[in-house]
Amino acid sequence: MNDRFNLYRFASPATFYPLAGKMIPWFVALAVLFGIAGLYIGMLVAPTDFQQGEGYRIIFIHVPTSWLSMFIYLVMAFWAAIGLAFNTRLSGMMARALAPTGALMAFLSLWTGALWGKPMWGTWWVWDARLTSELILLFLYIGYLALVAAIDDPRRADKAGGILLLVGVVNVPIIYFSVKWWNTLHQGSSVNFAKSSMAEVMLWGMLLMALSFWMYSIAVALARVRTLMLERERNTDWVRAELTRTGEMQ
Amino acid sequence: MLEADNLECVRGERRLFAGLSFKLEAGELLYLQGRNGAGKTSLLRMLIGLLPPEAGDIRWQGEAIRRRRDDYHAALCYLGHLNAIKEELTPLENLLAGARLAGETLSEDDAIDALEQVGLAGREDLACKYLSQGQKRRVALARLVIDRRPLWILDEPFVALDVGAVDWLAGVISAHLQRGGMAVMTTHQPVAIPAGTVRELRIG
Amino acid sequence: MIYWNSFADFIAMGGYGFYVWGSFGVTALVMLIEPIVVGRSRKTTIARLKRQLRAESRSKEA
Amino acid sequence: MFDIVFTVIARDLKLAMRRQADIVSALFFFIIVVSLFPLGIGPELDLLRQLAPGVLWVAALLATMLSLPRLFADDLRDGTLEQLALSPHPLGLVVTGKVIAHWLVSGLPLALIAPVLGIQFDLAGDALFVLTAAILLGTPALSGIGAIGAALTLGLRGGGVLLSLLVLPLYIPVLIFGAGAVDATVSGLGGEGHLSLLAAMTIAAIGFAPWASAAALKIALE
Repeated sequence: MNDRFNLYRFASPATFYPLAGKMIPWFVALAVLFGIAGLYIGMLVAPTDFQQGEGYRIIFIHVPTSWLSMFIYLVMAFWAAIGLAFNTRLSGMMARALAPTGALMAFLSLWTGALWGKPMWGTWWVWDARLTSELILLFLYIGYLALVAAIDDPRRADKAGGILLLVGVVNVPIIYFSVKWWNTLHQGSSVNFAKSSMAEVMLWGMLLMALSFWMYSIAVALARVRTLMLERERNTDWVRAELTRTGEMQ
Repeated sequence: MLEADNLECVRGERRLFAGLSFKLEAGELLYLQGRNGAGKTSLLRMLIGLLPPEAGDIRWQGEAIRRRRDDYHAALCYLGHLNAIKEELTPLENLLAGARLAGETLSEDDAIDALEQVGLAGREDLACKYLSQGQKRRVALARLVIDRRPLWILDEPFVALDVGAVDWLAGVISAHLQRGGMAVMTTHQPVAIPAGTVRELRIG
Repeated sequence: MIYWNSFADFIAMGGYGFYVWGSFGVTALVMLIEPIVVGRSRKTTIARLKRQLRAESRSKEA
Repeated sequence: MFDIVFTVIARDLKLAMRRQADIVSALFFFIIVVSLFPLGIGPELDLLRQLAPGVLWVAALLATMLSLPRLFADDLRDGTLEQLALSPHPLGLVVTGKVIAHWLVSGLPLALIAPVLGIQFDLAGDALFVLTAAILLGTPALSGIGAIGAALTLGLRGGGVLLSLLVLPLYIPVLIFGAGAVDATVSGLGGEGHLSLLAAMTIAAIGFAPWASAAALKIALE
C-alpha cells in the first residue's frame, strides 16, 4: 500500500517536475563524460579498419544513433502502455517528450548511413535491410508526431498517440523481418556495418558513444517534459508557485 | 435504478462541474438544466458511458456501468442531437437497422406503425435524403415509440419540433414513465410531462 | 597510444575526411541545436504562462 | 454474439450499394494508376513483366487508402457511430463487421480486376493466378490496419493526408509479401510461402486491428 502511494507520488507532475530539474545536469555531465571518452577512443586511439579504412569511424555515430532510435521507440511504447493501462498523466507527456529526439536519432542514423555508404558502396543510398527499416522507423516517428500535433486536446492526443505507438511496436519486428527477407531475396548489398571481428577498442568506443547518446536523450527528454508539464498543468497551484518562484530568480 | 455519485467533469482546461450526485428510480424523469457550456451534454455523455468521468461513479442497478458496459447499453436508449439516420436508407430501413444494431427485435409492421404515429405515413420507402429536416428528426423520434428499454437519455428532444409534435412527444415520454421507465433529458423549454415524477437538476 | 601521426592525418581521415567529418559535424550540430530549441521553447512557454498569470490576477483584482 | 458482425456487414453493404459511385471510382483509380505505368516506363514487355507485381500492389494500397477516410467519418457525422458504440456488443465486433464490409467493397473488386490488368503487363497464367490470390489474401489486412488509422484520425483537420502518413508504413510487410508472391512465381520459385505469410498477416490483422480501432474510436467519441 505504501509502495503504491509512493509510485503515484512519483508519477505526479508536481513531484516529478523538480526531480527532473535536478536530474538534468547529471545526465548532461554523464553525456559529456561518456562522449569525451568515446570520441577519444574512437577517433584517436582505435586503429584503422583494414577493410574499410578510416571511413569505418562513422559507425561510432551510426550504430549508437540506430540503437537509440529503436530503443527510444520502445521506451515510448512502454510509456504509452502504462498511460493507457493506468491513465497516468505523466506517461503521455514522457512519450511526447521523447518523440522528437527519437526522430532525430533516426535521421542521424540515416544521414551517417548515407555518408558511410557513398565511399563503401559508391552510392548514397542502398536498399539495405537496416537502412530501409531505419527509414520506415523515421516514418513511424513522423506519423506519431503528426498525429499528436493534429489533436488539440492533449489528453486525447496522448491516448491516440499511445494506441499508434502500440500498433507500431507490434509492427516494427514484422516490418524489420519482412524488409530483411525482401533484401536477401533481391540480393541487395548486405555488407555489414559492424564486423563481428571488430577489435575490442572499437567495441568500447561504440559502447561509450552509445552511452553518451543515451544520457543526452534522457537529458533532452527531461527538459522537454518539464516544459510540457508547465504547459499542461498551468492552472494548478504548483505551476503558479513555480512561475512566481522562477520570476524571483531571474 | 440509475445513480450518479460525486461526478466530476473536466473538459480541456476547465472543470465544468464536481461533486454532482443524483438518484433516479423507476417512473422518474430528470430534467438537466443549466446555461450553455455548463456541461449538460458532457454529463449526458458520461451517463451513456462514452465519456469517462474525471472522478466519481455511475451505477446502473447497483453496478458501475464501466464494469457492465454491455448490459448497461442493452438497457439504454440514447437520442442525441444528431439523428443517427442514414440518408441513403428509407425511414423504414433506418428504424429496422437501428433496432437490429441495438440488439432489439422489431417487426416491419411495428416499424410502419411507429412511422405513421410520427406523421410519416406514405414516406416509409423514400430515401431519407429526400425528407425535410423536421421529417428526419421525426424518423429519429419514431425510435422512441417502439423502444421498450428502461432508461432513456435524451439530448434536447423538443428542439425544432412544432407545437403538436411537442405534445405528442411529451405523451410518448409519459407513457414510458408510466410503464416504469426512467428518463434523463436536457431541454431549454421545460415541457409539462403529464405522468411520472419530474425532478430537476441544475448544473453550473 | 594515439594512433595518428599528425593532425593533418587526423583531419584527412585517410581520404574519408569529408564523409567522417560530415557525419560527426551534422551530429554535433543537431545535438547543439536541439537543446537550444528545447531551452528556447521553455523560455517562451514560461513567459507566456507568466503573462497569463498576471492577466488573471489583474482581472481578479479588478 | 457474432450476429452483430453480420448485421453491420449487411448494413454497410446496403449503404455501399446505394452509393455505388464510390466503389466504382476507387476501382477506376486502381485501373488508371496501373495503366499509367507503362506510359511512363515504356512498352518493353520484359521490363513491364518485372515491374508488374510492385506496380499492381502499390496501386492496390493507394486504392484502398482512398476509401479509408470515410470508413468511420460518415457514421460520426450523422450520429450513427454513437449508436454503434452504444450497442450492447463489444465495439471491436462492430468494427470487425465494418472492416469486412470495407474489404468486400474495396479489396475484393481489386482482386477481381487484377488479372485483367496483369495481362496488360504480360504476366503468364500462373503469375496471374498468384497475383489474384495474393491480392485476395492481402487486402483484408489492408482494411484492418487502415481501420486503425481511420479511427485515430477521425474528425481531425487534414485527416486524409495524416491517415496515409500513419497507415502506409504499416502496409509495407503486406506490400513486400504480396509483390514477392508474384515475383517468386514469375522466377519459378513458387509463391506458396508468401501466400501463407500473407494469410497469416490477414488473420492477425482481422483479429487484432478491430480492437485497436475500437479503442481509438472510444477516444474520438469522448
